[in-house]
Amino acid sequence: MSDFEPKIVAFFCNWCTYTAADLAGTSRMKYAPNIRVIRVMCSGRVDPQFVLEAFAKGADGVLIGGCHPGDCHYQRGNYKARRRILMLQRVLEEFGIEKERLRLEWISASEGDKVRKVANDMTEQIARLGPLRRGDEHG
Amino acid sequence: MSEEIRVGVYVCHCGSNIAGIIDVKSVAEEASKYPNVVVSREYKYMCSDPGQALIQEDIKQHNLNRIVVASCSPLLHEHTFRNATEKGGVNPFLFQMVNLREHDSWVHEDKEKATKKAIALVRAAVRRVALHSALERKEVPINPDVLIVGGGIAGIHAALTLANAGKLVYLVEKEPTIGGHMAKFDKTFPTLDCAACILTPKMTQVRAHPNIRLWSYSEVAGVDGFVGNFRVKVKRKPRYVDEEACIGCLACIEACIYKEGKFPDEFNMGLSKRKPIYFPFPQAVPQLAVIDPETCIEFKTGKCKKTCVAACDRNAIDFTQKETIEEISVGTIILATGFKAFDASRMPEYGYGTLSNVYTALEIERLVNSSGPTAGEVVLKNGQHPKSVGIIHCVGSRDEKTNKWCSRVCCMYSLKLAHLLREHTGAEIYNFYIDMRAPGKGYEEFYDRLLQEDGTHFIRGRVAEVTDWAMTEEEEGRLVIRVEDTLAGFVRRIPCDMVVLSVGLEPTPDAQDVRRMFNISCSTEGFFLERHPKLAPVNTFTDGIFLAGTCQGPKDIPDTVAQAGAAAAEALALIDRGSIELEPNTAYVVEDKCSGCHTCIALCPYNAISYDEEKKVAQINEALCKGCGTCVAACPSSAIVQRLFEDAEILEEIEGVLL
Amino acid sequence: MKKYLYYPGCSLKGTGKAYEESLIPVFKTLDAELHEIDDWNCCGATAYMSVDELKAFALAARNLAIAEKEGGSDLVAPCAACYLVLSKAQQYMREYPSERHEVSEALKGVGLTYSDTIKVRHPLDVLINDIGLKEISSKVKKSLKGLKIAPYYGCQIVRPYATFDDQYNPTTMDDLIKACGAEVVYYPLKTRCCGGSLTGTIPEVGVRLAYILLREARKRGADMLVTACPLCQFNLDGYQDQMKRRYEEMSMPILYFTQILGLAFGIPAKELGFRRSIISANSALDMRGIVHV
Amino acid sequence: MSMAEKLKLAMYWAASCGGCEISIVDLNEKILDVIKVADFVFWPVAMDFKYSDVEAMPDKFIDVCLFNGAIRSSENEHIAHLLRRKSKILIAYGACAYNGGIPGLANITNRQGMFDTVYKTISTNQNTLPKISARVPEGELELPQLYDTVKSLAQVVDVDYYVPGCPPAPKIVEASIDAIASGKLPPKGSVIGPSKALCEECPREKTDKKITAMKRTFEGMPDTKKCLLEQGYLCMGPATREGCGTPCINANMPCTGCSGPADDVTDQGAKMMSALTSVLALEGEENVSEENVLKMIQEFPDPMGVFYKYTMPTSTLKRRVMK
Repeated sequence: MSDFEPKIVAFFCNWCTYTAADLAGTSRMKYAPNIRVIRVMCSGRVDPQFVLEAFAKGADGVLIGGCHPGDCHYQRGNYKARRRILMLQRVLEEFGIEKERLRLEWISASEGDKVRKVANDMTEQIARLGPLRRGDEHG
Repeated sequence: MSEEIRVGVYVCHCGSNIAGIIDVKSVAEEASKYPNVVVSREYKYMCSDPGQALIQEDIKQHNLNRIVVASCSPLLHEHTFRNATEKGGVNPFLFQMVNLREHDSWVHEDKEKATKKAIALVRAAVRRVALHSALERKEVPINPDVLIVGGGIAGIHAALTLANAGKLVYLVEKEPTIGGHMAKFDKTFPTLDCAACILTPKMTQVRAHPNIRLWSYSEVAGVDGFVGNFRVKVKRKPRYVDEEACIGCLACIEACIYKEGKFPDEFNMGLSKRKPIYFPFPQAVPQLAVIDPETCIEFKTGKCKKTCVAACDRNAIDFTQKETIEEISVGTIILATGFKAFDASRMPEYGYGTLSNVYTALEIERLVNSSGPTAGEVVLKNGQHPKSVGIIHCVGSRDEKTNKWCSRVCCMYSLKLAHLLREHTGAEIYNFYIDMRAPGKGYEEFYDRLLQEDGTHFIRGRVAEVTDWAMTEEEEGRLVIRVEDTLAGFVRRIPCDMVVLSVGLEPTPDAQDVRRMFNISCSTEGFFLERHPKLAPVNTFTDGIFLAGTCQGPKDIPDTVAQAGAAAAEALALIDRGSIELEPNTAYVVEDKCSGCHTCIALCPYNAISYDEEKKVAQINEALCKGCGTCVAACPSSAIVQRLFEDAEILEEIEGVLL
Repeated sequence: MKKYLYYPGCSLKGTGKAYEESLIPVFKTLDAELHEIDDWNCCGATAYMSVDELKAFALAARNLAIAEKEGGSDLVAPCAACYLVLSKAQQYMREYPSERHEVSEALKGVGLTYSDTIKVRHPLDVLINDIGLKEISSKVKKSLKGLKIAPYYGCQIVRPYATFDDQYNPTTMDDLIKACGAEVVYYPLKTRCCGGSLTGTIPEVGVRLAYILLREARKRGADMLVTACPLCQFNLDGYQDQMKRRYEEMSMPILYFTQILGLAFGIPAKELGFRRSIISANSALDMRGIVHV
Repeated sequence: MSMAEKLKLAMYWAASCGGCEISIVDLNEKILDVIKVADFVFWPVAMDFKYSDVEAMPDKFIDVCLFNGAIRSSENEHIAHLLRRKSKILIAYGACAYNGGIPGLANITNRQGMFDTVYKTISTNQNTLPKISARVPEGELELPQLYDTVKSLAQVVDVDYYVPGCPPAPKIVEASIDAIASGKLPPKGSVIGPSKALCEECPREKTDKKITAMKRTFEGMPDTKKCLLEQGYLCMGPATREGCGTPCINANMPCTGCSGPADDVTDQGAKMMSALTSVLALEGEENVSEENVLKMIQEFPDPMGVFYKYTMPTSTLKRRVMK
């Protein structure tokens, strides 16, 4: 593996996944330092523009973490997130960006270990895909 | 924004928790180079008084108008630092927190990379905070009434504490009587005082208390609203006996056409029989008879003589009773829904349900109890007294295949039962344990005492099986416990007449439904999740909902009562404050951008969005808005803004972290 | 008609011939066809497994690959040892990429590939879960009423994989016996060791273990033991003379569950390999007045 | 007024279809008012000019240049720079100049990709490929180079104003002309015309959006009173700038988004995607399985062509990443 360090922007919902990430911390679980978490109140707050902006501004991957279906603190926000992300993945592929670079994970407040697993797994996966080439061909 | 932005950045060492991994000095140095940053410091403990004072002095000296603190999780200390910022004379929302501990130093080992990440996170916060605008704190009043779910010792104790403090308490219990598991116990460890003697007085207090509305045989059917203003639906199951009229004289039960009890008695773990109309147990609260429609002839055939009706001179019996739904409003909720004992038949190797004379600990509690099915006489199925009894610890605990956790009470109650069984029968008692765990006041001493009692033996080893397969004369017709004695270092076969399975504690089967209904979380094993294992053990992630007793995890009676008290105190603290502050992270519509496309309206789970026919734009009722931001993300013309989470702020954060 | 791929393994062609002889007609009666896969080889059990696991898995995988090539998804492996090894090979290939890699390399060598589409099934599993007790009972022509049978499962079909039955108290065979009208003797030793290969290597241990099983069965009034494993059958049946020399005479017939089913379906005993037993079941059957010629 | 005081107008088409030219003719009698106040000093489509005429003009000679069409070739870019230099006010006129427009969809591939499709995958052509230089009797002939990436005008030169639409609607053109004539121009960089989304001026009745299934325009006949999106026809209106006067809607066809995003929206496609998927199968969403959601999204026809029909070059990601 080259010394490529993937940059992954993560949007974690305040109630489940952000809390789970805190739990991973208090439990001193170790995972790849490539994930940078941005806290939102609900995965339903994640605007597709954020994801595209992240890719355009240098992210190699984007991770969205929300409560499991049925567990959303705001009842149904995560269902919107699910539909948006699935559509976005299709569009990304047409933009020539592998859909693996955008990932949606349901991680409940008690699943600190899942945060660790997902962070490591995604970092490894993105590392395999290599750096995201921006769409700025010239000439 | 015309004013000049002046940011102060504070990087916390948190002792070595952060500084041990992250080079805080260089983080602070880097931050000092960013636009708008006027001061950038690192300090040992930002949450300490001097730490907070530091912020306030800087605000005065450098007239800062934005604050960034890079320390631990905002879920832990955001409040602290917002207050510090406000004390310094800056609006508390012109503040941004960076989570360097939980999300960086505690989870990464590579110092260089961890530091780089820290710098990126701080950069993001600095960029973001520049766009923050001053916000009003949002307060909502707290309804002083309290709902307590579950009438075991936890619910009872919490209810009495609150009621004595003059609060109105609704105590909802699913069974016909309160008392829970504790009411079934004979004695309690380590003091061996009788459970009924200490519990029943509290039960009667509940019944008599003017501030307690006791709804037994009832279940919560629905919850909405939020801290301070919950609206709760309670389903009241019909007991077919008029609560007002019945005085608990038992005449109806006497008169039932079943002369003898015929159906397994729940309270005695099925070891005795009851009639279709019955009294859960003599000290039951409320003192009301209840009819079980599953077994009552009138319900099954409609052709019963109804001798019970005739016997009741207060006409309390009413076969026409229907389930009713009561609606109440409360400000706070305490969940005390208790535990379920592990189902021993899940471990067939121990023969529960297939071999006679294999009992669970709860059954033994009833057997040794003088008001139990045998009036306290411990007899085998063949009527004889056991000469030897084996007590198997950790059944359904500390086991990969069933439950991984230690149930915390089994060691001690096994000792208690060992003592009681020895006392009642004089039998040889064998304890089979993995480790003896006696961490509690007087517990180790109690263990010591049992070690001294002759006829009580301790064998360290996990039992492989209980079988009636005899290899020797001595074993014939008895139960054989096969175990590797890990102290003696060989496999032993120990014949016993009676085997007691010390079953562990599990979440109740409906824990997941309850969790969803109250919008709280469960830990992986299924017990309700507390907000913080050390600092907020009775709080949940949902404000205004608290936990008491074993629904949060296995615990003994002293701990349960202590926690119930704590939950009551937390509720009181909220109630007496009179109001609670909410995050001002609500959304609003920018009217001159809204085209009235109606996309957002159906998205709101709280119906906070409506369409203004006059102005032809959407409107958000901020009293109803909970600040999820779903509509903001959905608005196709970016006409909805969420305070504290504005698009521009998040976009800055994105650029910031991408260092 | 249900079709199943069939992997007999060495036992069912040798010491356990009676198993195959009864299995096939029983399945036919139940309108299920067993199609023996072509050119199968040793499952990899016994010596191989202990000497070189990887080679053992390669052997097992070859059989799986052949099954896959022949099409169909369910591979019936009646011998408990085969059932265990094939399942184990599958699990290892799933869990350890390195194993999977080496095994597929080996397979390539003989022009085969395995893409993990085969379900390894034990006849008990198929009978109970695919065909069902209702169907089976409906095929019973001669009830075995009065016959007292101790069901003996042995270790390999429930340990470590308890995929279709309980690990400590398996009951699939019990149900089949009941379906035949016979009486199931409560037999707590149903999964205890039969002596395995120890009967050959350390007889004083192996034979003792086997003896304990039979003694307990007799004590509980069993007329016979019924098993699902050729090795168990062989040990318990074949070493009774040694038991006699070392301990006492048992003369306890040891049959395959398929033989019992066949009998109940009205298939003549001689077509079910009864004659192959060392301890004949005739007297036991006569005693209970069951026609078996 | 005298000739000398008349405004000097220029109009140029780069990568475009000519529709923008037509939009001027579309002014009907209003064109006369234009002629009162302005002379066209450069308008290749309408009158005979040579680039050399433009090069001959002194800098800032042109008062207002209406530049339509995207930048997809060296010629387009060269003229863009030239006209920028010669014009006081440069206006990106129409969807292509503003956001890349339909030609912008070429960013889903690159030059080679396009050549392969156009010249290689057809039977009538034996691999003749366009050359940028050719030998002719007069000597070496240089031809413009086609670019890999289509750009909007503002991505190559500094632009003063934008006029949206494919083509711009007469009332917007009028508004622009009036503004120019009267010198009452909005702040530099603004889009001329109103700033909300199309639903603002859409006459159809709207209720809460809960779309059960998407329809293609050829499926069934839409109710002419009700919101097309609510009927399942993909209408880009909610994410598209108003001002066109809803000609498509009036023809019972859904909006395809030619006017680009409303103010404050950076990515029209992303926003429409978000809005649409939010309300799509909203009813009983909690009971829909993961697989069914996936299926529903997979079946959605041509997301790129729908969401980014006119704005791919100015979208956040601008073009496809070629492997």
